[in-house]
Amino acid sequence: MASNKKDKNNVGWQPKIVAFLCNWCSYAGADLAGISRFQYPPNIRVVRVPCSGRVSANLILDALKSGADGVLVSGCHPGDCHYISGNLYARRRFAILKSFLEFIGIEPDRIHFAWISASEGEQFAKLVTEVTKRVKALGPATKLVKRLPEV
Amino acid sequence: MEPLKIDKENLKDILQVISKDYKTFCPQKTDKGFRDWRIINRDTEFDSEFFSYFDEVTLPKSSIKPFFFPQPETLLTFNYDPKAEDAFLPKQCLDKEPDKIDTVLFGVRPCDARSLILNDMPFKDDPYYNIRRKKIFLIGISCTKQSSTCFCLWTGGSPLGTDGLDIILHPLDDETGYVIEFISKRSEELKDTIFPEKFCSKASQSELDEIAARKEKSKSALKSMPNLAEQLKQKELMAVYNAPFWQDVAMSCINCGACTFLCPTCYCFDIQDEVVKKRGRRIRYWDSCMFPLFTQHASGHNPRGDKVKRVRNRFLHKFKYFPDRFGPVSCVGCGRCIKECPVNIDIREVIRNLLAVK
Amino acid sequence: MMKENSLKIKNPYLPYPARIEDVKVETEDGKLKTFRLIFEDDLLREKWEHIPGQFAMLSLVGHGEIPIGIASSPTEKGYLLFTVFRTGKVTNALHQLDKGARIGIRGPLGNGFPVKDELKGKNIVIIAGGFAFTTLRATLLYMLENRDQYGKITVIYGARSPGMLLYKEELEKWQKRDDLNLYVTVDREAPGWTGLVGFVPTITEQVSPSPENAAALICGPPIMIKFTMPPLEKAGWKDDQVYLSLENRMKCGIGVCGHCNVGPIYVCKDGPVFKRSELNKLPVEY
Amino acid sequence: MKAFSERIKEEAKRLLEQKEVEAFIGFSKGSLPMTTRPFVARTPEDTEKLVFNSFCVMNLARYLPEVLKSLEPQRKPQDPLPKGPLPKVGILATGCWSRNIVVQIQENQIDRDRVVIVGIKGAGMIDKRKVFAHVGEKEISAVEEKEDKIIVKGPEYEVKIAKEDVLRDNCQVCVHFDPVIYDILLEAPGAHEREPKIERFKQIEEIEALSINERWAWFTKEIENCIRCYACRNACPLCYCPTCFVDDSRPQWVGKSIDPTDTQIFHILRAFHMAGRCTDCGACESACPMGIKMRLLTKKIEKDCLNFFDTEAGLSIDVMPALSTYKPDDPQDFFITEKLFSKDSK
Repeated sequence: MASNKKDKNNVGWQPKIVAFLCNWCSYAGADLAGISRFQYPPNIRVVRVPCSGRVSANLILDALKSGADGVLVSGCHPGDCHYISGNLYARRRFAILKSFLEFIGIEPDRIHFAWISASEGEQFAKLVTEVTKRVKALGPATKLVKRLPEV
Repeated sequence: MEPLKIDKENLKDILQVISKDYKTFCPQKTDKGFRDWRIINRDTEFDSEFFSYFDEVTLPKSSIKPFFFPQPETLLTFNYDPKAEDAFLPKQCLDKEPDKIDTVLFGVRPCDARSLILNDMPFKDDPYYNIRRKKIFLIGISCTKQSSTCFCLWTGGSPLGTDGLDIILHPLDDETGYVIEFISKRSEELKDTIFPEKFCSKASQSELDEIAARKEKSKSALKSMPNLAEQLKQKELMAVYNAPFWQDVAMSCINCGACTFLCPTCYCFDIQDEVVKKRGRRIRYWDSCMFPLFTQHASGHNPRGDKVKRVRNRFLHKFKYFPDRFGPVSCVGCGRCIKECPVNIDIREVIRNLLAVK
Repeated sequence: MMKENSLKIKNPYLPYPARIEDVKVETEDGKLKTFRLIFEDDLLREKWEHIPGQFAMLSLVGHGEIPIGIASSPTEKGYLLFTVFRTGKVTNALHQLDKGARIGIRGPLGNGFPVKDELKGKNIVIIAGGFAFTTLRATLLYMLENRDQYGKITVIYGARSPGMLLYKEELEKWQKRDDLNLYVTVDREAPGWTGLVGFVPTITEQVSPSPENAAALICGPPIMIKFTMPPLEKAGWKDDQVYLSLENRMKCGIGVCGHCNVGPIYVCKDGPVFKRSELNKLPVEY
Repeated sequence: MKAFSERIKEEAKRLLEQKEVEAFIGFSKGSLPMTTRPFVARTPEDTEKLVFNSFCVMNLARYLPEVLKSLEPQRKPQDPLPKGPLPKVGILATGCWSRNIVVQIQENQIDRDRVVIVGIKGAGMIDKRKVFAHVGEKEISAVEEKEDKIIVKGPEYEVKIAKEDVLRDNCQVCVHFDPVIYDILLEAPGAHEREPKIERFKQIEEIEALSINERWAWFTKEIENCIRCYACRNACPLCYCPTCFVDDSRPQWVGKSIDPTDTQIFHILRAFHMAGRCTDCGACESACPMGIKMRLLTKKIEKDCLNFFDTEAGLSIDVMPALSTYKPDDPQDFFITEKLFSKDSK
């Protein structure tokens, strides 16, 4: 894992990244990455979903609210969706959501979307490495994170 | 206790004195254009804009309700770590110095102040509310003009009313200053600290006469008003409940909570738990009988599932259920709901309709 | 009004900590469980008093609070019983708890059945359907413990099927008593069931309890109550002899929050037990 | 404007008299200056109460499903609709409202055959807050409306204000003035040859030009006064979910008090749920008692929908809302995998 200069500011801090992976492609891709022993940072927490089309804005925001430093959503490549078009609907939704969250001031590198097929174990490892690097560079999430007031 | 007089120019000094010792709030212009309760601190600009409030008729956007019934109020805290010794053990969070005044509201209108007297009734045994009542000191300002949505006299209030206030300022007709009337016992104790002699003088007889005459006038105005609470108490419950006009009132209602949340005397709440990581708290937050979920059972059954039932409940609570239970109507006539209702439901029309029910 | 030191003020929102001593699955579908709770505070365990028909707020911090009728009789000392139907957020969480878990209790709340005044000396008819039997169990048990204070006691209790009956062991015990007329019925014939078959209203009509010097305590689904009234009326019952227990959404339990009002009354504070004659004067918002 | 109200009365009266509709959704006079009240006329006599002016800021489409339902015979949710034609409802519709009706039809909330739309080529509505600001927040006792101006009277003053200067923000940037779907078309005074006053996405571009932290500061500041009364949600003709995400308890997406994060997430999700559906009618903003400009959120999404997918909400019944459809070649350059594996992909 490449060392990151930002670490100086947040000594010992490791980002937590919630990864919503579709059951049919990306989750299998992650599995393959594991079986093939491709190394990638241990910062992701995988949530297996039936389809990237299942991932609503609610889920992504809930992850951020609960303190995730980054969110990764990955599904089948266009044309490969188990449900034919779930990922294509999702693509539109993510396009709007990503642009919208940037608009209100959420760092673009907090939220990532990806296509990973079941055979792309190596790519999955690369993807997670890249996403982790980018989220790390941003430091801990502060926006949209729910905190309870001190009493 | 003898009333004092303060010159207009000295209001600023007084506010500086008070805000040194207490968290002091005053209706101020916000960047949204309206006036609302904001704290007085170093950044506060005491310009003509600031002081125009004391000569205007505009009410602050929010009532003083949030100070006494905050949104939200933390009722309890608890440790949500199952391994901890005190896991899931609720702990109450009540103020450590419940008797110490720490906040001053400056410029409370009589209608808003009177809402406290009404809210005291249901919250009689509520420690959170009662502690805030003791910690907050109210300095009011009587109204010399009325806005088109004001109707405090209807509900038994008065533009010069002192209910709920510790101190009231009465603007003088010549616009030179204000007569300070001390109302509560605790205001006498605090008199020298918050209205120090160097900024105040004894009110002259003519000034006192002016205010007395004004009070007399308002008293006779109040007398000429029908006693809403008494009249409504005499109405038969099911007759007002089944009155046909509710359908018309409810038609345009969009069931938002704007009226209830801005209302100084709407006090319905919900209780919910929040957990973040291993810390948790139980909060009480504003709820509104306008929302369908307000009455919905876990089974899905909803006693007030129809819009008309919810709209009717809000008004009947104010004008029938509350008077039947506590005496007065639960409305102070501030007119916020009329002003802010997105679909112009006018509570005064509802009152007229209610009074017309045989 | 505010003389006492506030830190000593009783806080009606603060639950008493308690532990689950036992959990019993009551029905064959597993959706009803009876929780036996013990206060952590010894003194409270001794001093606790309630009236049959009252309820308490069960508090699961992190999930919320739910109003549940107290199923144990005041004569059962040292513990409280609550029979809970799994249906919402809090009850789901509660059903997952096991022996030893900590929960909170706020109460007792509400008025309860007037077992110590109006009902004394009367013939009692208890009519219950489904899992609404809980506070009536408390009432029945209380009356059996103070048997000499009441006249004839008749109980009609129905459930969908034998497996859906609550408190089965106790029902068997009560069947054997000769100072109690117990009619247990199920909606449809079931293998192995030798008791009564038929809906509660039908059985009520057959039993046709006498209204003379009597009071009826009825708890059950709205549809059951609706159809049980005609046979009672036919038998000469008046509305002020009939006691019903309402349930509305409740939050504070002390008549403030506004959720449970039926017209000017609060179910949590003025109820949950009402005479039918009182309800007739109110809007049907329950 | 009075004459135009008369025109509307006439149409509504005719529709009710001829039994073409059983109810007509319009506006009646409000109890305060610059207010109107949504109103359902059910008899020809009722139509006397109808008015129309530049203060009709509530979106009438919001009431359409509700009023249609009220005319259906009572039935349980699971029971089928009765056979035969059901009673019809008449409704006024300006450009944006008519587009809401289109979306309602597309989303199966209403049946086109049961609605008689009286389309209005409108001249835009006035923001009463702007009027109040114009007169220095002074008391207003009466407002009279003329062709292109309003005359505002207070206790001790009278001013004329050009309508143009106090039009609602959304009306100033409006480009689709005319109803897209109607059975009868009327033209309001001042609607002839109307043009956008301000470039459509100017406000959005100004915000986009800010730095990320400035945008966050803008967003958090804009909604900090929110009291969570849900007037914005409830005023919207397209917010009809039986259970709103705000009210879900399992899981609970947002806390219910005014915690900043909860309020932020509420506004983000509310706006996002409008994606590809919002017609910028401005009802949310007009309804908000706290003066929050939540329209800027939906406007941004409107801009993106247009740029990314070349669609706008409700312009035609045949073009589905942006997020209810897709194209194989929709943009996906924002996908991290696109850049990461651009050379060695697949």
